[in-house]
Amino acid sequence: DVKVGMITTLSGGGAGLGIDVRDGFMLALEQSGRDDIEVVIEDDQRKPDVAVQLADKLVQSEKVDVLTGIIWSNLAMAVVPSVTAQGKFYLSPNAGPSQLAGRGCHQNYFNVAWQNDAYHEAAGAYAAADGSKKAFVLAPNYPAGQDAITGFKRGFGGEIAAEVYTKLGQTDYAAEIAQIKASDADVLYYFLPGGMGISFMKQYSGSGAEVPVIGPAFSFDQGILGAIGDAALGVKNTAHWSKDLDVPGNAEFVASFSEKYDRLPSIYAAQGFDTALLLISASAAADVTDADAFRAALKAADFQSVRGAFEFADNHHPIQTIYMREVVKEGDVVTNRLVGPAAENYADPYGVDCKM
Amino acid sequence: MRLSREAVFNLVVLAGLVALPLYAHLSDAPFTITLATRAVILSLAAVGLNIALGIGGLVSLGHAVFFGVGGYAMGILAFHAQNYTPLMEWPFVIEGTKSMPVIWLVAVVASALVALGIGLLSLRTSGVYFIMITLAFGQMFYYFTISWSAYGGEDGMSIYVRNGFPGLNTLVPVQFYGLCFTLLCAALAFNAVLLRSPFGLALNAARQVPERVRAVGLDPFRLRLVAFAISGAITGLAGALFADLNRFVSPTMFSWQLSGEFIVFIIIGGTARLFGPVVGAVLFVALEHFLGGMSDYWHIWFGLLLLGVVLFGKGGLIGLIAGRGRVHD
Amino acid sequence: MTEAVLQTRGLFKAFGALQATEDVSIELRPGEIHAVIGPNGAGKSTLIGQISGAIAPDAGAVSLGGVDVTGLTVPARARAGLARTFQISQLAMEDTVLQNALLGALGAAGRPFDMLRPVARRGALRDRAEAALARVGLADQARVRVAELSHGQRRQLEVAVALTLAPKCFVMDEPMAGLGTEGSARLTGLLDGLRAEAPILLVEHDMDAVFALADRISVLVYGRVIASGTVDEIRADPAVREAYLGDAA
Amino acid sequence: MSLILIAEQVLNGLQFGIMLFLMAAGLTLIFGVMGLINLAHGSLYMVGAFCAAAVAAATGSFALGLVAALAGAAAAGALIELVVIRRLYDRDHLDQVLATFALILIFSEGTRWVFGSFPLYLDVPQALAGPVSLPFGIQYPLYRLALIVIGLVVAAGLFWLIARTRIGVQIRAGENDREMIAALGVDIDRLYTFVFALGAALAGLAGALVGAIQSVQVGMGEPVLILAFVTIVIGGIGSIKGALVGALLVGLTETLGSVFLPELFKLFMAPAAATQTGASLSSMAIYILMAMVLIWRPTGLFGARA
Amino acid sequence: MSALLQVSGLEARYGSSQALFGVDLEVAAGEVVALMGRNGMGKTTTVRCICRMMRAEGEVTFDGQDLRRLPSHRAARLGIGLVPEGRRCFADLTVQENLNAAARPGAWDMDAVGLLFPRLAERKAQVARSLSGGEQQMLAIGRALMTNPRLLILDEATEGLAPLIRAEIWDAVGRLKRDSGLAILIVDKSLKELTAVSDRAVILNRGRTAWTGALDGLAPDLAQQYLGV
Ligand SMILES: Nc1ncnc2c1ncn2[C@@H]1O[C@H](COP(=O)(O)OP(=O)(O)OP(=O)(O)O)[C@@H](O)[C@H]1O
Ligand SMILES: Nc1ncnc2c1ncn2[C@@H]1O[C@H](COP(=O)(O)OP(=O)(O)OP(=O)(O)O)[C@@H](O)[C@H]1O
Ligand SMILES: [Mg+2]
Ligand SMILES: [Mg+2]
Repeated sequence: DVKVGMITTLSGGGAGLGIDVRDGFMLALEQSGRDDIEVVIEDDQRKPDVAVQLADKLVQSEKVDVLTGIIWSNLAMAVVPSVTAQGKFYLSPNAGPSQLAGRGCHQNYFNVAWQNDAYHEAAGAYAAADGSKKAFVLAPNYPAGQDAITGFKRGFGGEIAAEVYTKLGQTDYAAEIAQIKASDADVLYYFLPGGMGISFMKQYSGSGAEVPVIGPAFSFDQGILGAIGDAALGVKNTAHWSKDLDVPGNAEFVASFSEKYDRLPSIYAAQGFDTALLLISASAAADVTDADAFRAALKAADFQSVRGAFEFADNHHPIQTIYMREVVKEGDVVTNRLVGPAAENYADPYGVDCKM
Repeated sequence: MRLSREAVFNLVVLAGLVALPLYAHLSDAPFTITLATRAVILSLAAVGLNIALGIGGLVSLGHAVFFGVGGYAMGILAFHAQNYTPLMEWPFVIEGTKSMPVIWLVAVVASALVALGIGLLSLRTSGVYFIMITLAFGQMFYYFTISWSAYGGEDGMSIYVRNGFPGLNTLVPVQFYGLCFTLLCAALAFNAVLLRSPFGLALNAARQVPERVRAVGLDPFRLRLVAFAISGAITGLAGALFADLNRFVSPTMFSWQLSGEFIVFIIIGGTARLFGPVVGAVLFVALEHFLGGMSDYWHIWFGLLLLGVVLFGKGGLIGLIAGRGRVHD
Repeated sequence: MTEAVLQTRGLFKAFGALQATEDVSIELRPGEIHAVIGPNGAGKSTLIGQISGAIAPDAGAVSLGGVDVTGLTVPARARAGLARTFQISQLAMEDTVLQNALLGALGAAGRPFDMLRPVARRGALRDRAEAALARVGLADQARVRVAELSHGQRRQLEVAVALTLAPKCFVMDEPMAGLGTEGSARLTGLLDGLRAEAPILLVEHDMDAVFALADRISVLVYGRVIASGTVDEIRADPAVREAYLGDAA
Repeated sequence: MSLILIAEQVLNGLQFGIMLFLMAAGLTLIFGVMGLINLAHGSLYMVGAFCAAAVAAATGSFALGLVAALAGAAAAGALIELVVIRRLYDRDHLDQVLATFALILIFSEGTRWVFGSFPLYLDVPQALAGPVSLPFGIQYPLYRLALIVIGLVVAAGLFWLIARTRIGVQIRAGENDREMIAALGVDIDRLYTFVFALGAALAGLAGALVGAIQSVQVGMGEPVLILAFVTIVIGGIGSIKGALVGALLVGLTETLGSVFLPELFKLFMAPAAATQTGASLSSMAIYILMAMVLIWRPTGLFGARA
Repeated sequence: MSALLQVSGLEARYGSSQALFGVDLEVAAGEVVALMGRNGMGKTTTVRCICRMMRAEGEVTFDGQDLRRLPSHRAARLGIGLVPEGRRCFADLTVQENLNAAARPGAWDMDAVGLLFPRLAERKAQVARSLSGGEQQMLAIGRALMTNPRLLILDEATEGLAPLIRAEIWDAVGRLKRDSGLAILIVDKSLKELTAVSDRAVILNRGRTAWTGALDGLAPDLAQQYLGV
C-alpha cells in the first residue's frame, strides 16, 4: 500500500491551479482502479508556513510515503528539502525551481512537470527562430520573474529592447504598455501569472499596441482564457502539453476530464494526471518500503504520459519537447491550438550542478 | 489569597499547555507537539503586540515587521553558518551562527531597533492613522524582502537543520516546545509585572488621557515609544522561534495578513487580558487545523465564527468564560 | 513687592482671524489667589493653555519662579512646578481614583520607566496620593473607578491630582463648573486654605466663589485685559459690568 | 524618453488615480460618516465586479452589467449594514477590524463557492473599445478616458450631495454627534444604511468598471483595498476632497515611480541592477509617500480629526 | 385632564449600577417645570430616558402615546425638543446648517429663531466650533426650536456661562413661555431664576422623586436637604 500526501492550494487566490492538479490526479487514480493508493489532501492556502506545517503533519502523523501537490515555487522551496531529507519521496506536479534542479537536487525528488525555465527558454528559442530581432521583456519583480527573463534571454540570444519589472500583484499596466508602444521591439515576451496576466492582456489589446505577444502557458491556460476572452486571440504561448496533442491517451484524458468535471482540462490538470500515472506505474513495479527499488521505478517513468514521450534526466527533471500553441476560438470557446514544437527534447541547464 | 475566575482560567490554560504536549510526546504524536509549538510561538508574538495594544492602545497593523525581522535575523545568521560564508567582512568579520541564544539576542536587538525607528516616525499619529502608517511600514518591508535576491527574495530561505541550544536537542519536538513555552511564560510574567509597575500605570493613562499625563510632567510619546520597542522586541523573538520551527523564512512573515492575525488573536482571546493573546492564538491554530480539513470552503465557517465572537462575545473568549474583569487591581 | 511666582508678558495668540489673546501680561504672587474672569470665548482657556505649554503663543513669554519657561514643553513645565486643572475633566476613566492620584505622584517623582516594582509597593508614592485624596474628601472612594464617580467627585479628583504634584503654583480652569451649591462650598474652603501652600491662578464663572476667594481679579474681554484690581474695584468698574457681570454684581 | 511618452504616463497616472478615487470615495464616506473601518469594502468591490460579469455574460449588455453591479453591491452593503455593521458603531476600531475581516473571509469564499475558482470574463463594451487619438499624437484607450469622466462625475456628485443637500447636512451632523441628531428627530439608522449602501454601490461600480480591464477573480478586492486605505489616509479620512487629491497623488506616484525610478537608477548603476532596484523601490513608493505625508501631517492632507 | 408628558415609576441603569429608582413627573401643555436635585441625583438620566436616548423601565407617555417602544427619533418627531447637557452642537457645521439639520415644518423657522437670538442671525455662516460657549448654547436652543416641539427640555443650559449671557438665556425662556405657550422642562442649578420662571418644580433625590410643588413653597430644611442651599 502507498500513502500519498497532497499539499496544494484549494482556497483563496490561486485555488484554481491546485484544484486542477488535484482533479487531474484523482481522475487518473480513479481510472486505474487501484485501491491500494490512499491520498490525503490538504489546503496550503498559498502560505509557505502553512505548507511546512502540513508537510510535518503528513510525515509525522499521517506517515505518508510520498508527497506531492505543491503549486508555487516558494512553497516548494519551503517544503521539499526537509521532506526529502526525511527520506520521503516528493513528486512535483508543477513548480520546478532551479535550485531543486541544480545544486539542491535530491534523489527522492522527481519533477513530473517541467523545470521553471523550460517554457521561457523555449519561447526565446522560438522567437529567435521565427525571425524576431528585438524583444521587450516584462515580469514581476520576484525570483520566478527574474528567472523567467533570464530563461527567455538564454533561449532568445538576440537584442533586448527593454527589460521591465513590475510590482508583484500589480493590476494596472498602462505605464508598461506605453513603454512597449514607445519601444521599437518586434516581439513582446511577458510572464505574468494568474490575474496579473489577465489584466495585462485585456489592457494591452485595447491600447492600440501592435507588438506581437509570446508568453508561457501560465498566462494563457484554459482556466484563464475564459476570463481574457477575445483579447488573447492570436497570442502564442509555450507549453509541454496541449489538449489537441496527438499522442496516445491524450484524447481520452481530455474527454474523460471534460465529462467528469464539466470543463476543459488545463496544463495543471494534465500535470496532476501525469503525476498520478507516474506514481501508479512505480508502485506497480516496486514496493514503496524498498526505497531504492521504488526510486528506480520512478526514474524509469514507465507510463504513457499525455504529453507523449518523456524521460527523466539525471537530475530527475523531464527531458521533453516544449510546444508552441496559439490562442484560437473554437465555436464559442477560446482555447489553444497546437502550432508545433518550440524546443525539442529540452533538458534544463541546471543538471550539471546536480550531484547525486 | 482568593483567586479570581480569570486567574483560575489562566492557570487552566497554562496547565493545558504543559499537559497536551507531554501527552502527545508519550503517545508519540509529534505533529500535535508541532501544532502546539506553533500556537505557543504565535502566542508569544501576540503577547508582544498586546503590550503595545492592550496597555498602550497602539493598534499596530504592522507588527509582522518585527516578526519578520526576528525571522530574518535567524534566517540570515543560520544561512551564513550553513554556507560557511561570513556575514560581513568589513570593518570586522562577522560569522553566521547556529546558536539559538545568540540568534535570539540578535533578533531581539534588531527588532527593538527597528521598532524604535518605526515608532519615532509613526507615534506622531494616532487612531486609524497609526493603524495605517504601521501597515505602510509593514508593506515596505514586505516588498523589500520580496525583491531582496541575496536572501532568496520571495522564495525565502530554507535552513536545513534546526539551530542548537546548549544542553538540549532541539530536533526533538518536545524539547523545542519546552524552550518556546518557557519563553512564553517569561513574556507573560514580564507582562504581568509591567501591568502593575509605574510604567504600566503611566502607559495605561497615556492611552486614556494623554493631556493629563503631560500635565503631571510625563511624556506620553516617550512612554509609547519605549512600550513599542519592548513590544517589537518580544514579537521579534517570536519571529526567530517561528523561523526555527519551520526551518524556513520568507517575506510572508512580513505580510499584513499576519499582522492582522496577531490582532485577531488578541481580540478573540479578549483585549486587555493577560492571557487574551494565548487563548486567541491557541484557538486560532486549532480552528485553522481542524476546520481546514473539513471543507474547501472552511473560511466561510471560520469567518462566521469570528463574527459571532465579535458580535456576541464582548470581552472575547476570556470575557465569556471568566466574566468582566480588569487588568489592574 | 515680593517676586511673582508666575508671570506672563505680552502673550499673543490668534486662531486664524480670531485674536484669542492679545498682549496679556499678568502675574501671580506668593500666597494669593488671582482670579481671571471674562465672557465666554474671551480667551481664558487659551491663556491657560499658553501658560501650561499646550498652546504655543505667537508672541510673549511665560516665566515660572523667575525662570523663563516659554520654550519648554508641557511635561517640562509641570516638572518645573506648574500644576493645572482642566475645564473638562481629564481623568483616566477606566482606572480607579487612587490610580489617577498615583499618576500624579509618579509624575512628581519623575521615574516612569520603572517596570519591575509594583506601584502598590512603592510606599512613598502611595502615601502622597492618599494624602491628596484625603484633602479633597475622596479617601473613601480610592478604589472606585472614575467612570462610576459623579460629576462633582470627578471635579474634586481633578484638583486632587494637581495637589499630588506639590507645585510652585496652581492654574485652575473653572474648577467649580458643574458643581452644585454644596460642592462649590467645599471646594471654596479647600482653595482658601491652599493658597498658603502655593498661589492659584483661578479662572471661574461662579461669581460667588470668585468674590469670596480672590485677592485680585483680572478681566479678560476679547483677548485683552480690560481691568485688573481688587474685588471691590472690579465690582464697581462700569466697563466690567457692561461686558461681563450685568446685574450679577 | 520623449515628451509625449511622459505626457502619456502622466495621463496614465491621473487615470489610475481616478480609478482609485472611485474605490476610496465610498471608503472615506463610510469612515468619515460612521467612524467605521470597513475592511470588507474590497469585498463589495468584488461583488460589483462579479455581478457585472455574470449579468453581462447572461444578457450581453455591459450597461445592464453596470446596473447589476450597482444594485448588487448596494444590496450586499445594505444587508451587512443591517445584520452586522449596525452593532459595531459603538465599538472600538478593533472590533470593527475583526468583524469586517471576518466578512472578507465569508465574502471571498462565498463568491468562490458560487462562481468557482476561475476568473470570470468581463470586457469593455464594444462602443468604448480601442484607442482614440489625442492631440500630440497620443493614442489613448477610449475606455480609460471614459473612466476619467465617470470618476469626475462621481466626485462632483458626491461633493454636491455632502455639501449642498439636506441629507448631506444630516450625514455630517451624524458624523459629529450621532445620538444627538437622532434626538432631533432624524432617523439616523436609516440614514446610515443609506450611506453604507451608497458607499457599497460606489465600490461595486468601481469593481465593475475596473473589472472590465482587469481580472474578475476572488481576492481582487484586497490589493485595491490597501491602496484605497493608503489613499484616504494620505488625503485625510472623511474628506471627499482629500480622497480625490490622495488618489491622484497615489496614482501618479505609482505610475511615474515604476517608469522613472529604474531610469533614474540607470544613471549611476548597471542597467540590469538598476531595473531591479528601481522596481523594488517603486513598489514601496506609495508606502513611503504615505509615511512621509503622515509624518509631516499626522491627520493627512485634508483631515481634521484623528 | 391628562398631562402632555407623563412619567411614572421610571427606573434606569448604567450597566450594573442603577441610577433611577422611581421617578414621577408630569408636564402639562404650556407649563414650565423645573427638574432639580444635587449632583448625580439622576436629572440628566431622567431626561435621557424621556428622549429615548437610553433604555428604561416604567411608564413614559407623551400626548397619550407610550414612548417606551419608540426609537429616539420617533419620540422627537412626536414633539420633544432637547437642549442637551453640554450643548452638543454639530461642531463642523455652520450655524445655518445646524439649524437646518433639525428643521421640521411649523412656526419656528430660520427667521423666527433669528428674531429670538439676533446674535445667531449675525453668525449664520460661522462654524459652530468657533462660536463662544454662550452662542453655542443659543444655537442649541434654536436648534431644538427648529423641530417645532410641543415640549422643550433644557438640561443645564446655563452651565459655564458668563453672568450676562445667563441672564439673556433666562430672558429668552421667559419670552418663550409668554409668547408661544410651549411646555418647558428645565434642569438647572440656579434656584433664584428657576423660582421666577417655573410653575412647578420636581426635585430628585437618589434617583427618586422626592418633592413636587411650586418652588416658593419649598421649606428651607427641605431645600437644605435636597438642594444643599
Ligand atoms: N484650536 C482653536 N482653533 C480655533 N479657534 C479656537 C481654538 N481654541 C479656541 N478658539 C477660539 O478662541 C476663543 C477663545 O477661546 P477660549 O477657550 O480661550 O475661551 P474661554 O475664555 O476659555 O471661554 P469659556 O469661558 O467659554 O471657557 C473662542 O472664540 C474659541 O472659539
Ligand atoms: N455613563 C455612566 N456610567 C455609569 N454611571 C453613570 C453614567 N452617567 C451617570 N451615571 C451615574 O448615574 C447617576 C445619575 O447621573 P445623572 O447624570 O443623571 O445626574 P445629574 O442629576 O444629571 O447630575 P449633574 O448635576 O452632575 O449633572 C450618578 O450617580 C452617576 O454617577
Ligand atoms: Mg474656557
Ligand atoms: Mg446632569
